[in-house]
Parts: sequence; C-alpha cells; structure tokens
Amino acid sequence: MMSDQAALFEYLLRLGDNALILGHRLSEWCGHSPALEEDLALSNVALDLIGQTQLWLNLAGDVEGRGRDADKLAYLRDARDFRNVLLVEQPNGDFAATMARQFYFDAWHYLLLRELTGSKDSRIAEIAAKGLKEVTYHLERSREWVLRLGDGTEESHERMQTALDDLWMYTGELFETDEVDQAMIRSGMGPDLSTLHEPWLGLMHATAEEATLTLPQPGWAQRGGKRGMHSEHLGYILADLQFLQRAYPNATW
Amino acid sequence: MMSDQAALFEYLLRLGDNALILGHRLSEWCGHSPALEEDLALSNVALDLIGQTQLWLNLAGDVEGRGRDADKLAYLRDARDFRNVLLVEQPNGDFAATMARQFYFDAWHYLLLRELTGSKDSRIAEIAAKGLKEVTYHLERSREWVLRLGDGTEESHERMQTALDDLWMYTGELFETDEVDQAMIRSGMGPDLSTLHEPWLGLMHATAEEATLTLPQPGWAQRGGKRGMHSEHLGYILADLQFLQRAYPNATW
Amino acid sequence: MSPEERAFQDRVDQDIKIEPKEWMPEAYRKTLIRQISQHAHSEIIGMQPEGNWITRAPTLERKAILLAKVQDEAGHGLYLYCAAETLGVTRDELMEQLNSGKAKYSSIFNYPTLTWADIAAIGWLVDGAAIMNQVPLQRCSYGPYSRAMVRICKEESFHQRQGYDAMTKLARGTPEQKQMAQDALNRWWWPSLMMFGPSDAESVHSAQSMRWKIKINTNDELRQKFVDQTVPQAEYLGLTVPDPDLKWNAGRGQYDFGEVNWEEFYQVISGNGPCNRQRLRTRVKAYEEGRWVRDAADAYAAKKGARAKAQAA
Amino acid sequence: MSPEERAFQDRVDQDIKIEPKEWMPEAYRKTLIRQISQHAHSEIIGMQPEGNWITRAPTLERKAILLAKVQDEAGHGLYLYCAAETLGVTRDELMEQLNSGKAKYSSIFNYPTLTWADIAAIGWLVDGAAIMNQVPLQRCSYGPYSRAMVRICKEESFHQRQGYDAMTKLARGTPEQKQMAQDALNRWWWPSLMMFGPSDAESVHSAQSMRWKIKINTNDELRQKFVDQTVPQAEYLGLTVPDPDLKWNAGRGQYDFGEVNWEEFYQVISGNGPCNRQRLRTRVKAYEEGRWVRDAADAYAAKKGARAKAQAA
Repeated sequence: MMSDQAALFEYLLRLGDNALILGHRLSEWCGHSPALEEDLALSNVALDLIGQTQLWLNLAGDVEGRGRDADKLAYLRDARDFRNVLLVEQPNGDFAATMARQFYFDAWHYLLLRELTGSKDSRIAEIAAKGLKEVTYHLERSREWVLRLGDGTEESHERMQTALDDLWMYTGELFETDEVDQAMIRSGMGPDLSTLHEPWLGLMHATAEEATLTLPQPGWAQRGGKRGMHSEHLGYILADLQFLQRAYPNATW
Repeated sequence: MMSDQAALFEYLLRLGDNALILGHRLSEWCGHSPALEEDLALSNVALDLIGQTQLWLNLAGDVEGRGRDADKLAYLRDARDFRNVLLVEQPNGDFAATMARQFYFDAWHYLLLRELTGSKDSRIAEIAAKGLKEVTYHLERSREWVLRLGDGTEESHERMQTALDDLWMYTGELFETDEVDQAMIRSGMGPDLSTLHEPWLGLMHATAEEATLTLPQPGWAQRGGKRGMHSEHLGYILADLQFLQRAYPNATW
Repeated sequence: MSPEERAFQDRVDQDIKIEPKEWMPEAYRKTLIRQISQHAHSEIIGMQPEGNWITRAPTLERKAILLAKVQDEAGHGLYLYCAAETLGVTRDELMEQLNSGKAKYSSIFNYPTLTWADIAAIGWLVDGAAIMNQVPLQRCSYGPYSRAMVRICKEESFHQRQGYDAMTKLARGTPEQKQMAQDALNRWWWPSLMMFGPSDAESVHSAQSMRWKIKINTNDELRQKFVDQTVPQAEYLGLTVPDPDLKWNAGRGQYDFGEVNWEEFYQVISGNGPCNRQRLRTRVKAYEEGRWVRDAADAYAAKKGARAKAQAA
Repeated sequence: MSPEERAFQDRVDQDIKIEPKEWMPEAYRKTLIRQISQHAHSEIIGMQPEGNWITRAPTLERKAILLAKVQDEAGHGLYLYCAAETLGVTRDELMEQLNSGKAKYSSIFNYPTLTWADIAAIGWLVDGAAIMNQVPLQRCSYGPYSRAMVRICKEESFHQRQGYDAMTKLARGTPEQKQMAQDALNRWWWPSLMMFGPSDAESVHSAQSMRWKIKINTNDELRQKFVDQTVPQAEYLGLTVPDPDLKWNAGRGQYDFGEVNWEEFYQVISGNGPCNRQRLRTRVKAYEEGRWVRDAADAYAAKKGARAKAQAA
C-alpha cells in the first residue's frame, strides 16, 4: 500500500496539474478569441488557474520534502509524471469545444473544491476555499456560454452539441476513485469522487435541457491521466511550456 | 573583419540550418499529406535534407573546432544562433504554400549547390555534388506541382497564386551578399549569390507562365534569417525539435 | 463443391499461386479484400503514432530512421492497396471505408506514443509481431498478396532491428532512459500479444482461411512463437516482461504466459481505445483537406492529355 | 473662426474638458477618432508579440505577470474603443478598418519577439515610451479620452516596472541571459525611439492638434525625455545602448543621440516590417473565426429578451 504521504503528494499533483494544463490551454486563446471581452474573461480564468497551480504544487513540493517548488514541479517533469486528467489537455478546438471542456471541468472542479474546503488538512482546506470563490465564477461563465451557444444560432447549436459529444468520454475519469483517492478518503483529507457524480450529472442535464442540447449517454470512459497515461497532446504542451527552463538549466528569471 | 574560419563556420551553418529547418517543416506533413504518393515524396525530400544537414553541420563543427558535431549544433543552439533563411521556417500552410516555398527554395538551392560543386574547398564541393543530385529531383518535383496546381482547377490556381504572393517577400534574402558571403567569394569557396538571381528569376518566370500564374513584382525583401533574426515561428520549431536533448541532457540515443 | 471450386482448391493445395484473372470463389475474393485492406489501413493509421515523434526525435540519425520507417509504411500501404485493387476494388473505395469507420485496422495503433521509448517499443514489439504474422503470408495462395508480403517482410525486419537497437540504447542508458524503456514495454507488451487476434477457439473464419492458404498458422501458434522469441530479448536488455505468469516450461520447450485481457481488446476494437477517434479524425482531415490537390492533379493531367491529343491530331 | 469654434477653443484654452454631447469642430472629432482608434488598435495588435511568449514564459510567476499584462492590453483596447464610440463611430467599424489594413497601429508591434528578453525589453522600453506619450494625454481636452488615459497610465507604469524588473534579472543572470538582454536592447532601442513619430518638422497636423490639446508635447521633446530617462537605466543594468553617437551633453543637461533611421520607419509603416502581414492576418483570422460566436451571443440575447417581454405581457 502507498504511504499516506505519497498519496497526498500524488493527490496534490493532480490538483495542481489540472490547473496548470487547463490554464495553459486557456492562455493559448489570448489574443485570438472571438471578442475582446473574451480575451479578458479567458485570461482571468487562466490567471486564477495559474495561481491555484502555484498553491497546489508548492504544497506538493512541501509534502514531498525533496526541495522541489511549484516551478520545479511544473517545468522539470516529463509527461509521464504529470497527473492531470485527460480532459484538460485536449486541444482548444473551436470556442464551443473550449467551453464544453470548461463547463465539464468547472462543474466538477466546483464540487470537488467545495468538498475540499472541509478537508482535515487545513492547508488543503484553505487553498480550496480560495479556489472555490474563483471557480464559482468560472462555472457561472462557462455555463452561460453553453446556454448561449446551445440556444443561439443553428450553427452554434450544432457546434456546441458536437463539442459536448466529443469530450464526453473524458468526463468519466473525473469520478473514478483509485488508491490515491482511497487514501485521501481514509484520512479525511479528500472526498469520495464518486459522490460528486450525481450532482454533476444533475447540473449537466439541467443545463443541457435549458440550452436545447442533448447530453450524451453514459458510456465508456477514457482514463489514464491521473496515473500519467496521457494523450499525445501533452508532450507538445510541455515542449513549449518547459523550453526555457530546459534550455537554460541554471538560470533564474 | 571576420576571420576566414569564422566566415566559413557561419556559411556552413547557413547551409546546414536551411536543410534542417526545411526538412523539419516537410516532415510535419508525414501522414497528413493529400495522397500516399505525397507522403512518400515529401518524406524523400525531407530525408535528403536531413542527410545534407548532417554533412554540412558536421563540417561546420570540424571547422569550428570546439567539439560540436551535427547533433550538438542542431539540438543545442537557441533561435538567435540559427542561420537559416526566413523562407524555410515559414509554416506549411496548405499544400500550395508548401509547394511555393519548396519551389522558391529548390530553384535557389539547385543554383547554389551547382556553384558550390566548384568550391576551392574540396569538402564543400563534395557535399554539394552529392546534394545537387538530390536537389535536381526536388526541383523537378516542386516545379511540377506549381504547374499542376497553377493550371489545375480554379481553386488550386487561386491557392497557388496566393501562395506565390505570400512567400515572395522571403525570396530576396536568398540573393543578398553580406560579409560572410564576401569572405567566401574572396577565398573562392562560394559564389556571389547575386549572380544566381537572374537564372532563378528566369526559371520563375518560365514556370509561372506555363502554370498560368503571375509572378509577383520585385519588391521589398524580408531579411534577417542569415544573421539570426528570425520570425516568431522558429522558436516553436526548436521547442519540439530539441525537447528530448534539452530534457535529458546527458543521454545518448 | 462445384468442379470449379474443386479445381481451385487443388491448385491451392499444390501451392500454385492464384492470379488476378483466374477464377476464384466469391468468398475467397471477399475475404482477401477484407484481409488485405485491413492490413493496408493498418499501415496507414500506423503512420500516426510513430509520426507523432518525427519532429521530436532525439538525434538527426534517429529522425532520419524514423521518418524513413514511417515512409515505408506509406509504401506498404500503397503495395497493399494495389494488391487489393487486383481483386476488383478501388483505392478510393477502400479509403472511404476506412474514413467512414466501416473498415477495421490493427487495434494497436489506437494506443498513444507517450515517450520516445514507445517508438523503440513499436519497432521491437509491434513490428516483431507483425513480421510473425506476415512471414508465413509470403507463402499465401494469392499471388499479388504473396509478392507484396515478400517486399514488406524484408523492410519490416529491418524496422524491427532498428527498434531493438533503439531500445538497447535506452536500456543501457541513463536511469531515466531505462525507466522509459521499461515503461514502454509495460504498455506495449499486452497490446502486442493482442495483435495475433483472439484465441483460435474464438476466431471466426479461421478454418476456411487456412484451407484457402490465406491464413497459414493459427493465432495461438503465432502468439506463442512471438513470446518465445521476445522474452529472451527482453531479458538480454535487462527489462521485465509485465506478466507475473510468464515462465519457461521445460516440458513444452516454450514459455507459459498469462491470459490476455480480451475485454480490453474488444473495447479497443469497438472504438473505445485511447486514440480511436483521434486516429480516424486525423485521417479524414488529411483526406478531405487533400481533395482539392488530388482534383487539381487530375484536372491538370486531363488538360495535358487533351493538349497532347490535340497536338497529335 | 466661427463663434462656435471660438467658444470651443476658449473652453480648451481654459482646460475645460470637452464632453461627447457638446459641439466640436468636425476636424477635431475626426482627428480624435483617428488618434484614439490608432491607439486602441495598437493595444490589440500589441497583444500578439507579447502573447507569443505566454505559453513559454520561464516561471509560473512570469507567466501570470505576462498574461495579466496582455489581458490589460485587451482592457485598454476596450476603454479606448469606448472612448472612440462617444465620437460617433462603432467598435465594429473600427475593427473593420483595422482588419482591412486601412487603419494604422503602432509600428513597433511589427517587430517579432525572438527571445524571452524581448518580453522584458517591451515592458521596459516600449511601455516606457508609451507612458511618455500618454502621461501628458491625461490632460488632453477630450473628457472620455483623458479619463481613459488616467486608467491606462496607471497600469502601463506598472507594466514598465515589471519589464524593467525582468530585464534586471536577465542582466544580472547567466552570461547567456545577459547576452539575451543586450541583444533585445539592440533590437528594440531604435524602434522605441521611432514610437514618438517623425521629427516635428516633418510631422503633419501637429500644430493644430496642440492647439486643440489632443497633443501636448512635440515628438522631439518626448523622445528626448525618453532617452534621458532610459539611458541611465541601461547603464545601471550594465547594458550598452546601441548608439555610437549617444553622449551626455552637460551644456543642455540632456543626452545627444544619433539620427533615427526614418527610412526603416517608413518601410515598416507602409507594410514592410518583419511581421506586418502576420499581425494583420492573425487579427483577421481571430475576428472571422469568432463571428459565429458573436452571432450566437446576439441571437441568444435577442431570444432571451423576447422571452422576457412575452412573459411580462
């Protein structure tokens, strides 16, 4: 069995890596989004996520106790050591795909952080409380866009439906519980992820209905990210993300 | 004034980097091209260019005498130390853009290597002779595609014309002579690049006419690549190209 | 059996190659088309996981080797589509079947290549398994397929050696490289065993295909042969095959090995592998975006032909 | 001068702000629209060279700072388009002018960002020059523009400090970082000086704009001020300003400096900078690809409005 400390380290990497990789994807939009207002809003979300990355990964480094801080963890691990879910590394696609990815994630993220505010580990509870405020707004915003695009024009409806369908298979992983999650449940540090599924589905159904969209049927779930089994996209993200740290190994910036 | 050895080193970097970066761009097509025959053909050209890269950069490393071989030069320099012309780092765009870039480059490359077969430096003459055979075929092929697309369908004609127009401003740099080129001329190692312009233009005009295309007017030339002043595209190429060597600095593969 | 069928089977039994214009049973033709085109599609889709590392190969030599290999796969695809065309189907028809998701391809290409070691592992294991399947097919009854296999096998065994060589470099490299190599073996071992298909007991069509000599060995025979060949190679590299049940059986003179997870196999086959959607979309995108180029080439050829004709007249 | 013009000029002379609904000379309105929208466009196009390094920023903190900065530029664009809209033009009209290549934007954004040091240099030099231009405009005669400038200047000076801080890290860093910093200074110095526009002798409209107080200082005054402020900063960093003619003039109490290459300036202005085409295309692409999203948002708002109305009825 995994030690509690090892499980906690893994768990914090998952939280941090989700924020890091999704923040990276969102930051790719900066300067290319459909309207200035969206450049502002997407950057806001990305900034929140980068901030959360720092908090989670610094804590992860503390827990690990090998002198790695958030930057070292973000910039000097290769893809197999990343622990984000597959959903967040999926390419931006069109604006509908970005919003579908965001809505799926935000809803889960919100439910998770809400639980984590009650973590027995006060460091986790604090970071979660700070994050929860931000994510409440993220969710409001991505939900609003699902409504707008779903119930907007014929084209936007079709694109939004395609996006929901395409990304659906990456949502199952969010609710799976493995030995890391079990350890967190045992120690009262983290929730049983499977209990988030029902409220999450409730929000999905209500939103899809209001948006005149059809939520995909429960089906086979793509998994692996939490264990470092990623899609082929992550490597390219890291090539850009880590270039300077890799190319100038002893520099400070 | 630059020493002859320093000039030769720079000159060889230019030759090697042109081949490296264009080979990289072409290899991006592999598995994505319009037909299997093109996957084969584009890969062939890319393979020739990778081979030429090895020859030029190994020679550059010898001339420099600091123990750098082709791999060290290809994988451990940052963008500002690359010496390829801007043309070859331009994105693939559609197939017409790739073929316009290739035709512009192949025609120049052919004329240059033909001159270099007469270089007083026998090492250069030998590499050029080997390369010339390959590039003769590259030129035949890219010229054929300019004809096919120019005189194909209305859509292909329009795309080919746009591609010729868009990339034209990167061709001027090919014929400019700076102090490195001057040193090569003085020592009888390399040709006066400006003398290649007329035969190059001749081929361009003849091909454009046959292809029912209009060659852009001589105009302002984009320059800088030969001195390491690149476009914003090169950094992203290097992030991918160099990832493994940067991430695992002491490994052999 | 009709007299024609009888005569056909006699020729097959005598190892006389069947050629395109000869009579053959409709089921033989159909089975062959399916088998050859699946093989062709596998070559084409197989370009993607390996192509994924061309721009990131760690040295110029490795880059050239990998690019040449993926190029060979395009070439194999071409030979095989040509072989299939001799049976009365066009490449475009076959491509449409692939693009629409109707046609199958080797399931192993629905796994992602996550590190450079995966490229080595694919060469060593996946090409190794492919060769195991293909070597006997050099002797298959259909002439064009048999001849395509001769060319392909030669190149595949070259790829397999290159893959093993790349793996050797990793296994003898830094601790990180060694770990990368082991990790790749862990992920590609079972999917490689699945490449031989379900156990013969489960396998449909097998008996008839063997009578027709378009299948020469049973799936289980080939799988056993692959394990017996590959396990010592892994040992030589100091890598551990991820199968707790694996052990040498002195009595049989072969390795015993664990049960393949066929549930996973059927999941991946039915579209639920890690990369099924991505692979198909990438293919369709390349095909659709290339349409105007192919159209232009056709239009140009037609114009050129017409001009030549006009000049001749 | 008509009585209206007289009254208008009096108010300007007395430093009373002109507000949107008041009478103003048509030329004043037009000049302001041009000036404000050029400024807005510069903010928008300026997002690209810096945005180019967001995904490659070297630390999480630098990434956050850069992203926030580029976000601020989008915000500045918004304020400024709003200020322009008070003069009777829509944001869409202005965007179309930008996309069609009709409208100008600050020429400096047509240079590429080649290394991370360019990001530092842009903050330090380009924002430094921008502030020099903008601080006096806080006192300009048109109310909405003047108020936008107040907000913008506050943020810009924050950016400038961050840029200088990033440059300091490089200049005090490894030899490679130091070289990167010097190289960036070499490339951005002259384009920064060009940001103040041609010498006043050459500058059209200047006199009238100064009478209207929509231009407060001459180009040459501001350029001099920028040089005087920046040269000591460069010295403090141990970097060399790439101007052989630069030297302290004790008599004037100012620096003498070399002649700007106005030929290059006019080349870049007229479309021949390193990135003009790329910048415009990227902008047009974002705008065009975003159309369906904006349309959907409009359609949704209309439906929602109609439903609310129906419910109220």
